[in-house]
Amino acid sequence: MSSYAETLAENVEEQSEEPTQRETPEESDSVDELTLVEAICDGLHTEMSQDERVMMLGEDIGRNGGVFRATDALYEEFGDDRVVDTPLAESGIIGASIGLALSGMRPVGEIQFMGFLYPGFDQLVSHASRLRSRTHGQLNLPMVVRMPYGGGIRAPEHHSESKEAFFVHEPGLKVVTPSTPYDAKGLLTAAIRDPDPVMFLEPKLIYRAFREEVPERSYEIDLGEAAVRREGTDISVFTWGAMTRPSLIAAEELAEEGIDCEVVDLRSLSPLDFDTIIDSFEKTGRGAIVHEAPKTGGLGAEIAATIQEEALMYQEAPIKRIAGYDAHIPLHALEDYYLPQAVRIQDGIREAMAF
Amino acid sequence: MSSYAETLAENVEEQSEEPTQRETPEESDSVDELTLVEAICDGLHTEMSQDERVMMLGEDIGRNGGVFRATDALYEEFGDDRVVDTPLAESGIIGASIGLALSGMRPVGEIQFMGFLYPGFDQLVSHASRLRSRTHGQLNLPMVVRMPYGGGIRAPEHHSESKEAFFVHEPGLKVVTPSTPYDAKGLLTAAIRDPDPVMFLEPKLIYRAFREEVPERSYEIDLGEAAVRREGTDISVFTWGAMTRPSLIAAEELAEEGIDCEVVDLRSLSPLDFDTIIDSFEKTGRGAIVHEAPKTGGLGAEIAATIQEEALMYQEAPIKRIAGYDAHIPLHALEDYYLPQAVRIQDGIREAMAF
Amino acid sequence: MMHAQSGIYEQDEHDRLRILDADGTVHPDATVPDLSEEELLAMYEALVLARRFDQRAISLQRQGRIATYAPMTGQEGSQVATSYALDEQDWLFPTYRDHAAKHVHGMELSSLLGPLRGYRQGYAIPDDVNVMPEYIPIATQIPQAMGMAWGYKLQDQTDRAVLCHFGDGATSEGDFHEGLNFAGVFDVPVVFVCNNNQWAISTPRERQTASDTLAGKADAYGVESIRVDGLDPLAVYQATRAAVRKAKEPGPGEGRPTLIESIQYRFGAHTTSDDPSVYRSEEEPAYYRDRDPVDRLRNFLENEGILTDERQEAIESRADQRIENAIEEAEALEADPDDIFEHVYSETPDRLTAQRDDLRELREKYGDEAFSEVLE
Amino acid sequence: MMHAQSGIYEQDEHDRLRILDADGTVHPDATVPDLSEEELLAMYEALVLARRFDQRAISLQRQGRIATYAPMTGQEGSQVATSYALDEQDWLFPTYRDHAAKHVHGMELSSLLGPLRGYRQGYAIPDDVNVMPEYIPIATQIPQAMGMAWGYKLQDQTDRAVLCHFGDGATSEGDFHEGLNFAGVFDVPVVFVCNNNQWAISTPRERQTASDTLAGKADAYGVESIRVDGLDPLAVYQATRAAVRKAKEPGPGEGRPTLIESIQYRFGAHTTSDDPSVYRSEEEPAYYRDRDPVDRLRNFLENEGILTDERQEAIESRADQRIENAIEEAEALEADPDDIFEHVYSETPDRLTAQRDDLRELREKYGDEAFSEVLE
Ligand SMILES: Cc1ncc(C[n+]2csc(CCOP(=O)(O)OP(=O)(O)O)c2C)c(N)n1
Ligand SMILES: Cc1ncc(C[n+]2csc(CCOP(=O)(O)OP(=O)(O)O)c2C)c(N)n1
Ligand SMILES: [Mg+2]
Ligand SMILES: [Mg+2]
Repeated sequence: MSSYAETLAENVEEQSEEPTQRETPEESDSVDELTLVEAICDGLHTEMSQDERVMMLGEDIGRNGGVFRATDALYEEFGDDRVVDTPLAESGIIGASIGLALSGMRPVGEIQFMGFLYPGFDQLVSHASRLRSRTHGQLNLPMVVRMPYGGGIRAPEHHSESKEAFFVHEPGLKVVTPSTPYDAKGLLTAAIRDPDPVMFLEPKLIYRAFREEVPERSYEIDLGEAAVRREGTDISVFTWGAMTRPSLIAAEELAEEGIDCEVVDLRSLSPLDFDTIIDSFEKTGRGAIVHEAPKTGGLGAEIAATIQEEALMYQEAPIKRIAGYDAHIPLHALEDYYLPQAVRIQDGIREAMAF
Repeated sequence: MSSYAETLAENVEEQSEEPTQRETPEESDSVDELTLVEAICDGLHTEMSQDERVMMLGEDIGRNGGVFRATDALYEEFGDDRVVDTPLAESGIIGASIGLALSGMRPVGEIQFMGFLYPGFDQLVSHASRLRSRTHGQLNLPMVVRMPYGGGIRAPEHHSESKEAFFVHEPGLKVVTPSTPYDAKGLLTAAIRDPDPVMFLEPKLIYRAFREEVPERSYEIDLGEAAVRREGTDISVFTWGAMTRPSLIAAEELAEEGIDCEVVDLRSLSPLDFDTIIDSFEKTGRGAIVHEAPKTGGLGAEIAATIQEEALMYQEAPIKRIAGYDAHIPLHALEDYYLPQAVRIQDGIREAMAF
Repeated sequence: MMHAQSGIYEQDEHDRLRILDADGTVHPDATVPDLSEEELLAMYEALVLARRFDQRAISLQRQGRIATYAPMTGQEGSQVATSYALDEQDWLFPTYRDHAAKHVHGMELSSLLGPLRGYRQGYAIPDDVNVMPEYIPIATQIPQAMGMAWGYKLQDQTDRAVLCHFGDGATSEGDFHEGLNFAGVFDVPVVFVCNNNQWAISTPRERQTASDTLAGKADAYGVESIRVDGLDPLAVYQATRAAVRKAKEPGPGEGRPTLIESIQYRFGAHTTSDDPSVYRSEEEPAYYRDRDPVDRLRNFLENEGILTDERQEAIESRADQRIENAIEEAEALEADPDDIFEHVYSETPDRLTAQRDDLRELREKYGDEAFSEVLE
Repeated sequence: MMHAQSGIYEQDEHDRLRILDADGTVHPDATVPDLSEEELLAMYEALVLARRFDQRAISLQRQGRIATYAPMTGQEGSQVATSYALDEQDWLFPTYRDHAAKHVHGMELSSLLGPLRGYRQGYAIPDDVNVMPEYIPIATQIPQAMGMAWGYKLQDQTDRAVLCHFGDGATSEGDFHEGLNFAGVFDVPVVFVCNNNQWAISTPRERQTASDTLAGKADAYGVESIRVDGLDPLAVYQATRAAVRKAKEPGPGEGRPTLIESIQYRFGAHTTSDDPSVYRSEEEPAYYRDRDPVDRLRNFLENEGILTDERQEAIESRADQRIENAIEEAEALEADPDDIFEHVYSETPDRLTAQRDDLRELREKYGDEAFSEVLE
């Protein structure tokens, strides 16, 4: 019996829903200043150290440490049974993850870029999302599918996708995206421990944009909860991922004009935290949604539709969607015109205020 | 040179955008009483007779005539070069369709059920939707992907999908769905002649639900145009496909209560006919949307979001979404509870009226 | 291009493992697998049950008591034999046609009927049974079965193998390719069983792929393979048993995964909604009917003196009784519309709970009758 | 599991077609393909151009003048040779690495640089050129190339073949499987060229699949295949030319489609963002560097007395001049933000036009500078 298998045997309760007992090291409050991608790597490391069932699979995540170094040094520490370079096949990666989860492992699959997920889309929407429901709750699939998403890094075609709406429309999948290093580790930890399949979308534009204090110990941020990043009284700005920063910048600049924005980072895109959304909107009576994906059929539509459904009486102006245009994100020479820039965000908010 | 190739050689202008000159038979007004699926078959027949470039490929569409007989007798008439049974592979079918279109053919691919499209999703969203844009307008893809969709026929799992929102969120794809036999033939004809890739969604619940007069000659219904199926002054009901009939039934019953519904059949889901939507809403000031797909992230969200964006000043009540629930459509014992029934539609409309 | 008459070229018997000849006598070069009389009889009883279940299910469908059903007549021999070759702890990944395989590996007959009556309860897996719900999207089970086998290997649960069924048509899907390729690379304890029944609905085997055999496709993945006469339950048992053993304890130079091409024939329609007379000739099945797996095993057991008329009768009446009980159970199933909202997530999100409450309210207001209107 | 040292087992040269030995002398058993002096020189010039273009592109990327670039050093010999083997009317489906293949089949050098500078104009195909834009999602071009070839066959344009490039990694994707299977079933005039450069980013060939060779995978589809020394331009030319001829005019018993495994080595990084020292040894490339395709062809031409020092100089300076011109052209490219909204559909929908107008208004109001802020 390999030593990996031995430790596993101690830890694994077949199909147990309970997270295994974690080694609780001296509760330490030591922190590191990490970038978002480092925090993801740290989160993977912490969770793999504490739960032997956690393993990773994907393209170039092993020796290479991932094309963005999100799995840096994990191969060296955990070996190639737990940090597995797979053949180049996304349906294989997601299908294998389902099977691994069924066997009692906790697979974390990496898709190299969101634009390369589609060969595995069928495994996600026909099975990952449904095995719990199909079996009347008898099977669960504790698996995570991580992938960088979004534009702005001057990448080739297919490397700037932002199609979170596809996953949100599929019942049974959870979808989260962090906007800060702290959240990245906490949400990832929660995603790995969650009994349901979680799509973990990584805003690669801000992988290394800034550092933040991240505790060394493990901690969870509950899935399904939005974060109010800036309180304000005039208008609610709903956003997520890499668009949180330009939204906050826009808010600060607008503050100087006397417009007081509340900025809500949704974090969890499915399920959506409608309570926080509605509470904020009822306070401000105005709203704007900022996302990278094409406007039509994007998640902004769901948020606007829900607000008018539940809080029409509070609505003082049309909710403005500041989003990618209904065209494919262009090659990089024009991408700054496509993505919601602070200037567009400000303009959109002013418009919603002026109504 | 085969006789097929000969006629082709006469007809085919490589990459020509113009539809080939059609044989215009004596303009006859003879009509048949056809079901929706018969009208589709008739539309395929008419178009294949008139344009030698049109061919079909899919699973079991040849000798078998399609599992719903949508391609009945076409194999016998046009032979197995033009009505092609493919291996069981949806990415192959859609990928081949792209290549066939590039070579100058006009392929009509059939996916046996929408739930089996996903293996081919990548070819659709990574290429079919983009080749025109990628090549700066230099290539076009006159191809159609047909598929039955929707619930209510007591089918096994995966046979009742309604995920039109996935396609609508992808720029570059056109998406249409008929609700009557007459429209089925006209929209299909237009789709086949269209220079862009068109997803042709067939509401299988009403494949044989009723008959309607359908001209023998060929005719087009312009893509991108909604149809007002019932004029009314109190509330606008937006729907499409198989939900059009229960919406109309609900409208008639509500008329007896003094609620005068306008029922708009969108027909074209991408691009959406926002002019008709907004005009209708500005007239009534109230709205309801009826669709089978799960509510969250469904197309209803886009419609409601757009209305509040463009016509908030007219809005007298929350726009009600009467939709599938945010769960997978259940196996058939419960599907009538899942799909929007006339009773739910009526109740939803009453609610929107009572606000 | 006219299709070659399907199945003709599959009729060369020399390229496949078989033990029983068409009439049930033991083939001169073959050795009967080491099974006790009881085991052989139990296998036969499972075959009889399967055949009768199939006939009954078809007639239930005709009566509108179950929905579309995928018959297995002609293929039960292989199904029963593959499941017999499994150990209890092994997992089975079935398709919509593998009713007998599921039952032999532990699923109740009534569970098989549940989904056909529209209730997902039949897909719930009893705790001590290792059978996945049937897979409907073709070939999608293949990477999953591979993944589960991989997981057991990683956990050093080397006494476990995973057996994965699929059809000849499934070999054309990308998931077949990706699943088998991973299996070869990671050397996982999985047994792939391709039930080559010569047809994928109306598409004959020759039209599915230009390769000589389906088994041969395994070479592309460094996976070992074998062709077996799928109408010979003993041959299928032997091949599967060997593959399961090898998955768990590969000998030197052996790989764990195996692809078994079990050469069969779909005697009947693809499903109860299908009419094969539209696309294939009536004569075609004759060759295969002459090799009916049930008859073949019965003849063998009679020749061996194991099966008496008395036993045969008992077997048949037990089968019928069990089928009747199963139907009764399945017809007693009920489902609460609340069930739609359950088990979508580990914890039901608020919006979904609200939707459940909405439906409850509507039912109270209008009564359940209002929901049973025909939609169209 | 430690990876076997990659590429080692690919170093047995007896299993592949080659014409030139490592030092450029003609292999004793081989015959030089029937190419005129001019053709040989032109091919060599294309090779020199490719090598220099590659070096220049890498340095442009370092200077921030183009974005991420996928180098081809070591692979140009095969690229140039495959395109030389095409007739003008044949179509080429390239990947992101097939710069030289695209150029030889008609794309301007400046077009190659356009997308790297962020302008899709470089993907627009001149009317008389039959080169698709590069494919980035791995293996997705395979069913499409097959479909185009099928379309030409249906139209009896039997003087046309389609050549489709992809890498060793691509053979693991479902689209490889589905595309090759269709090609076998419909017997279409397509030539699949698998550029086996031993690595898919950091994943070595051995980890990609457990099959012995990549060429051998063709058997699973009834497709013929050949392995060729991909660092030997003459061998690649010969194999490809034969495959193109067969695609158009198959002899008795021959199929139209062919899979060519062109055995190469990726001398450099996967792309300019990649650092191969993290995952592979420095020594590994030595074996292949000793077989550099440019040197090999030069030695051959010198031995044959075709290439003089003078010619060599002329070739080099012409190459450099053309590259400089191309860079100048590419750097002069501009794009109007309106372009984002063009060519999404044959007719731009109203909503998209409105979005274009919105952007125009914003630019007027705030100036283009406001859009060049760094987003993060
Ligand atoms: C991905 C997918 N595409 C299409 C279908 C529709 N379909 C159901 S069964 C079938 C034929 C399957 O043939 P085969 O794999 O040989 O299995 P068999 O039915 O013969 O047992 C098809 C095309 C499906 N279920 N899934
Ligand atoms: C579907 C898909 N998955 C992942 C990627 C990311 N990716 C880009 S190149 C590459 C490796 C390709 O290897 P190979 O096919 O051998 O071609 P090479 O780059 O060696 O020429 C990967 C994984 C992609 N482009 N497409
Ligand atoms: Mg079959
Ligand atoms: Mg490679």
